[in-house]
Amino acid sequence: MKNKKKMDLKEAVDQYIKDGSLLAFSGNVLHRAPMGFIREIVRQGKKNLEVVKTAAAMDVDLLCAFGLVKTVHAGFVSYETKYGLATHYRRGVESGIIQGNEHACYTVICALRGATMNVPFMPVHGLQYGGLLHENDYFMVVENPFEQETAEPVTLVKTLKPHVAVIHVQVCDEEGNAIIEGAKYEDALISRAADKVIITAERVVPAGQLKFQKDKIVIPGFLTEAVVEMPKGAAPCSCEGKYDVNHRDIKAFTEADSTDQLKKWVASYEKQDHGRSYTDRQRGVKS
Amino acid sequence: MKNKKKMDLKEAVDQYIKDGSLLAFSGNVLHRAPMGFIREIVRQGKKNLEVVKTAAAMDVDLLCAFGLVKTVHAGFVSYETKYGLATHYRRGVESGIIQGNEHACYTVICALRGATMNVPFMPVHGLQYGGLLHENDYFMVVENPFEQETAEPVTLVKTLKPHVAVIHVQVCDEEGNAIIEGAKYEDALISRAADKVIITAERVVPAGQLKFQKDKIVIPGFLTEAVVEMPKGAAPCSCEGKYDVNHRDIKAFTEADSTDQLKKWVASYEKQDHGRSYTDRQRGVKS
Amino acid sequence: MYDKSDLMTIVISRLLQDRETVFQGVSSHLPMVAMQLAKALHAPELVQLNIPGGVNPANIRQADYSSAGSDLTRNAESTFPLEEIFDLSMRGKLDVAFLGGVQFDYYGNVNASVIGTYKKPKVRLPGGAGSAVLIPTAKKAIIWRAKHDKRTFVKDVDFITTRGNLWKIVTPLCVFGFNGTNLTLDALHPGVTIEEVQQATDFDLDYQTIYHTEPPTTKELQTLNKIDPKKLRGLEF
Amino acid sequence: MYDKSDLMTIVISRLLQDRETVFQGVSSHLPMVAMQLAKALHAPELVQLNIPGGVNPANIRQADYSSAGSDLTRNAESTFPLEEIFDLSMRGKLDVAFLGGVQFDYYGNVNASVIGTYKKPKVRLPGGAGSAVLIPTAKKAIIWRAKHDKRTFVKDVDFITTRGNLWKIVTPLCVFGFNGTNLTLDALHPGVTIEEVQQATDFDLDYQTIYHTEPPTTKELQTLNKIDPKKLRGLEF
Repeated sequence: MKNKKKMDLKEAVDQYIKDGSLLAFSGNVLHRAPMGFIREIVRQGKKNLEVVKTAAAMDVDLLCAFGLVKTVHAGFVSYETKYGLATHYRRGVESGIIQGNEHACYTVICALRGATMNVPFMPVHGLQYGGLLHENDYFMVVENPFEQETAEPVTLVKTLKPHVAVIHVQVCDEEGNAIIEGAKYEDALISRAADKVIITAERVVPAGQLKFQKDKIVIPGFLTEAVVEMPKGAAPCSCEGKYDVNHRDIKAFTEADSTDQLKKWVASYEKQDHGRSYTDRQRGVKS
Repeated sequence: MKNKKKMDLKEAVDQYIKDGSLLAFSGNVLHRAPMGFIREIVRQGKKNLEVVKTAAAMDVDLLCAFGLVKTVHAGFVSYETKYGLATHYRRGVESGIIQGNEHACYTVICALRGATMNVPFMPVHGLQYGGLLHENDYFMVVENPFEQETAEPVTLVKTLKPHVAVIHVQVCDEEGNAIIEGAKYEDALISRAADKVIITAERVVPAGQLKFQKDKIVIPGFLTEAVVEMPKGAAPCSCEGKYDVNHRDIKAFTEADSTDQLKKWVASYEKQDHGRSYTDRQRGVKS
Repeated sequence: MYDKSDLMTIVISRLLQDRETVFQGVSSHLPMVAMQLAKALHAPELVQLNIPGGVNPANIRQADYSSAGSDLTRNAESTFPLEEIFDLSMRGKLDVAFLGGVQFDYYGNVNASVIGTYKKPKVRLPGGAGSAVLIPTAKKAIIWRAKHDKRTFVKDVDFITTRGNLWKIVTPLCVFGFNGTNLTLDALHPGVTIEEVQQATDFDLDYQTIYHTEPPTTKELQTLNKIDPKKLRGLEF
Repeated sequence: MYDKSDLMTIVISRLLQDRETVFQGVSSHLPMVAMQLAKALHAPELVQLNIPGGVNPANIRQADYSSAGSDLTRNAESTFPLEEIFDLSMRGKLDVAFLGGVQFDYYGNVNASVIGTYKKPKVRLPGGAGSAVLIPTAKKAIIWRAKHDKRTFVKDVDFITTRGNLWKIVTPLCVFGFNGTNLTLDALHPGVTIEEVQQATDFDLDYQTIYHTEPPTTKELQTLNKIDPKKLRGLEF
């Protein structure tokens, strides 16, 4: 009963990620994206996924590389300057396979706030001009019903409610209380917006062990559905306090120019991604 | 230049509180209300004030006792069980002097969120039934413009933007970086919702001294307009880590049954409320 | 030996199930104690939420004049502030909310706002605090009320602050349920007769079978006194 | 000796005034360095804001492949996350925002979205990130662009991601201003002629008097090299 939230990676992806799921991922650009979890989504071939994120990079690009993505809701999809553009995402949108729903990062935030508050839309100041407003049906401009005569029109953004938020953290207990070191980005927000929260953690400690660090807990356990222990679970992205980006592995991915090479890239992580659970099973440890 | 935010209590009230101001106060019921600041508002006789708070107690009741309040926007105005009801607030509303704009505590929160986002209203789930919706013009029910045919109507609450948030904290630096120990209540929210933020603090430390506690800073200095050092500034309410409620003084207030007694009660705090600045001036210390 | 506050606290604690998320607000000592009792007895994984944001405070012994103070955060397991508790309920993920009120009618309407009319009240009440949004959205709203008389259980409330997912009303005499349409008499407390309840209630009681509350067990009473030695649960009696 | 990235960084730093709140996003090494430079030289109380939420990071030397990493929080003064920076700008309290873009036209329209049409793009660009809400709401939006050519400064943008409170566009050749109606030529960088800028710009330049950027001072260059020894400001050149 107590530890039922803790499970291995395969089980977590199998149980919680469905074809067509709307997913939210932790981190920002190349930082603390739940890459190990995403690689397992690739291995299990979940399809027609939607992803929502303020600023995405390799997380979205990897899923796009395998044709698993239907729609991306984001303000920015690219590696930063040093690593160039998100080629697979771009090609997908340009060829019409992927719908690129461009937001301002802030309208993503507002759309997720709508989900945390269970309202169908969120008013958003600032998005007053330009093509995003006209081209996209997830924005609307309405009158202010409190002051119809005099007031400025108000832009609304339609709520985006992720089915699952996948959040990689440095440490978490068996009950799902999760500590994030360094930048939190929009992780608290997605943990509240999503219907279900999955934590992948560098280290999973027994329940109660985070008591003396309670002020650092960003996601309380009762919001968490599943906990997966995954050392190096953000690699080759960075994970504050644990490791920085793996330059070589990012390059290996961005320079891969065939499906075969991409598959090999994912396969090269197989042992690392499943490592702890494999070891546990071999030892007969119940976890 | 550097320390221009630090000022004495009289100056802060004189400069920032105007007749008719909409004020937001820190804390909740009998905890960490900025009582010293409110007593100075009484001394200076600021009038026609509006106050917004989720759950208010002595803060609002004190201002009402002196007839300084025009409107209260709150979910709850009362002492807790042990100290009974907010008599002055009640009488004011019952006699028609004070407009008691009843909210759910959550609609206060949503109205303040509207101010943080600079939008004129906020959709709010949950307020679907009852008289509050019908009697108050700050709630409206509209269609969901994204799904007009099929969708549930949506309740909107009109934004409340405080002119000033007055927040009492345990420690703050000269730049206005403020640390709140224990419960934060809605203090971060009001600090973002209000046009101006005034911090009253048990202790004001030199700029830079909170650097090693930066993760505890709830209000960054650039949001703060004025800083007032006020030991015992929440008394007779509680201030976590510093002092608990002063039972005798609360009773003295709730049992006062004449204007004269009420005035004496406020006067009895005069030295304490101005103590530090008086002492500083006598010593010729520049602060 | 037990009194009404002991009984009500124990009855309420029995309503809480393991792993439920449960919220208690201001002026709520009795349910605060009941949550601790449930956790000690049959619901070890209960998630206790409160205004100061302390999730599962280890004890409540310092909360003597307030059920909303920072003492509840001092030895909690994590932090989840009021704003987010409301959001949680809006999303349908708050299992139980404890709320008050001053008048209740047969149709499950709750008044915590005014006696008289809203704009010109004869009596301005403290206000419903979270009620107006939590009673419609929490899965189960539990109301407790230390008084059971005809001014409390009325034919028509003066003002409808809210209604909705009202689940139980626990009084010193009985437990009411709500069937979606009207209040029903769920159970009489030990030694209470149906006539007593009817005499203290201004609407006609709706019941089919008469059930009785199980008296408190020795274990319940012992644990209760250990959890709440200062008898905070009795503050409003 | 200085190159284009040094010059642009110094020009941008001069645009920042003491006590202003200034935001820099992803892929923004050059303005990140400019903010630090301004703080070191003439704006000691500048409030530097960034995506990871580190207010006034003490240094930026570890930010080598990203201007959005946790290194910016490690030795910051306080924390103010992205969500709140946007809210701040919505409230009219963000003084300066640094933003990018791929195409700019005479009328101050910014395109960071697509080449071609939005629904069937020839090239899908990374997206405007914060631009679409920050350019209309920040008091002064500054755009920097490492390229100055006719594909960048176009007659008509393919798509209007946003427009609004555009204040300056800093390029390797010049600084554009915006008078509310159209881009104006504010200043030519040292050694650059008006003809060079016109040849690299697809719309007719609007100017009355020709101003020149003051060349970097020795102090500016020395401080710049101290702040940014790895020359992160040159990453996009």
